[in-house]
Amino acid sequence: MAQTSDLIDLKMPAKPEYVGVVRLTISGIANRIGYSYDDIEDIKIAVAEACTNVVSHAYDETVQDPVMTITCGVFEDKLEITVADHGGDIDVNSFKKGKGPVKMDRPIEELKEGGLGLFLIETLMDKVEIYGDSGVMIVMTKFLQRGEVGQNDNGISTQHPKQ
Amino acid sequence: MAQTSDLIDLKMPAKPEYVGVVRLTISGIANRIGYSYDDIEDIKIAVAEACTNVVSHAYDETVQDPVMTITCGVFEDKLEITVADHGGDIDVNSFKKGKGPVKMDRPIEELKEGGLGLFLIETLMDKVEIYGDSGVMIVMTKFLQRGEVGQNDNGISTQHPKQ
Amino acid sequence: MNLNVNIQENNNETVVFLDGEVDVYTASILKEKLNPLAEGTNQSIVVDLAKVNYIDSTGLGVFIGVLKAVDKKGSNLKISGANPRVKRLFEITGLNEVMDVEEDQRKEV
Amino acid sequence: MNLNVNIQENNNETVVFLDGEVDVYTASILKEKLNPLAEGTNQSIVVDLAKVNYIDSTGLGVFIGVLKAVDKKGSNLKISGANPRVKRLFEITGLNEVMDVEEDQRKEV
Ligand SMILES: Nc1ncnc2c1ncn2[C@@H]1O[C@H](COP(=O)(O)OP(=O)(O)O)[C@@H](O)[C@H]1O
Ligand SMILES: Nc1ncnc2c1ncn2[C@@H]1O[C@H](COP(=O)(O)OP(=O)(O)O)[C@@H](O)[C@H]1O
Repeated sequence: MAQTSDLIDLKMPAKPEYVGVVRLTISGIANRIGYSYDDIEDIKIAVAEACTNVVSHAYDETVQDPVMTITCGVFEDKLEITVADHGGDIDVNSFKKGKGPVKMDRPIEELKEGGLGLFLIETLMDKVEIYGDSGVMIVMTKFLQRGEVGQNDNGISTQHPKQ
Repeated sequence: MAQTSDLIDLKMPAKPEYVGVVRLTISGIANRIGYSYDDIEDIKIAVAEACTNVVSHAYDETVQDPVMTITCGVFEDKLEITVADHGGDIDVNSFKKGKGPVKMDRPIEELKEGGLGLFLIETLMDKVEIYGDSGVMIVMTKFLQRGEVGQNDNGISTQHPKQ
Repeated sequence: MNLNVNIQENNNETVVFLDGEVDVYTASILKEKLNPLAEGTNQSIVVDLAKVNYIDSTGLGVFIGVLKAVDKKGSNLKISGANPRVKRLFEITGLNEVMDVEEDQRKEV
Repeated sequence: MNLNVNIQENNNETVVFLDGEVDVYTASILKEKLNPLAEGTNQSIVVDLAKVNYIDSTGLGVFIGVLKAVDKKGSNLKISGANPRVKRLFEITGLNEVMDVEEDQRKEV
């Protein structure tokens, strides 16, 4: 694919049963662009985490038709995926509290069952920005390494040759 | 899924490489709703045919960012999928000429390589409407038979138990 | 969502193994590979669809094009190994009436 | 995109075989099936992930919940058979430090 920038727009009900549909769409796009199997899996998880947050946190029960929008910018060297909701004004700085891996120095009874979503997104993607205005908007970027090694500074993505 | 009507909206560049992405999304949705394997395949082909027509016929080369939109209405008893383009005013009645299966009473050299797309759409879906205005809009419906037999009068869809 | 094309030439039979999906994206790849084969005279071309899980009218159109080309050259085209879903498309469109589509060994599920 | 849960009880070990994807949609199914198991005392619960090809934080959260519940009852939770991708998520999140995640026999690809 030679074009510099294609745009794909997806709008869905913010319901648990559609998060898997988003994963399928995203994996199709990433496959087309030529990401490795491992990168595709990383992107799928990150996008699913963002959608899961919309489904779980963005709307209160009174909202009639809760919606999530997924926008996918396809560039020469990267995929830029935005997940957004219209859950209303929100302070995204508060999200950062308690984000991180499980703390093993605590007793088991104090483990939290949540709080891993944003941590995974930031770990699996190369660049992540979060905005809050009329809802949360999270912009996630994964760079495409065409047969190259490196560029990935989080030390997690394995470097496989791209198909 | 208990809701009566969910709406999914997909907007993509009208390029060959994205038709497979649409197929993935649609098969994900149909799978969620509980269509049989055969019905999912029918729906995938019909939607791909409609998208292929947008890619192949809707826009002339001068159009900068050719777009196809796929809208998917999820109802209790059916899936209603609309594929639309903005290729401009068009007479959809002309599409109907020559539509149909291959005519075997003709010599091979007279066979046409095209013209099977709309025929397949009408054969594989339960209800098809085509509109032309600022482009072509094709509305395709597939009914969901929850464990029932019948309802399908084209005699083609096999009747498998729904998973 | 991709298509691999693998060509094996025996004496006077060429077998083309397809693996993947034949749609508007991959059809051009397929055409490029099949066209040179259709140039020869008195050839026997077999297209093996055993690993094709998706085909639509664009793919069928490619085969019609090849059929017309080989027909002119006195060559022969045969479609083999299609799964029931794929075969059904040849039937619905009437293509199995003008093209040699091999009976499948596998049972309809 | 679905999840099948199959529970096999031996003497004092219960093995839960999962097949499919564990996400925000299927996690509730999983919770429903696991919660009753976590009620017993001095049990040994093994969750087999050999056929799980996708899991995310919602799924991991379910296991944290179960771990907390069984810990209270003096029971034991073990995760087995996870493929390298799935196992990697337990590692990234540090869950493998608090939970018994079995070493995998299969080689990293
Ligand atoms: N789209 C969103 N709308 C509202 N709040 C959100 C959204 N996304 C994340 N949050 C907030 O950020 C917190 C951390 O999210 P996350 O790390 O994914 O963990 P979890 O979802 O398990 O709580 C959530 O608990 C929630 O309060
Ligand atoms: N979206 C569209 N925009 C413009 N013309 C269209 C569109 N869809 C179909 N057509 C017209 O209808 C004809 C028949 O379409 P179809 O049965 O799919 O066969 P084919 O695409 O192989 O020609 C096309 O050749 C084209 O002229």
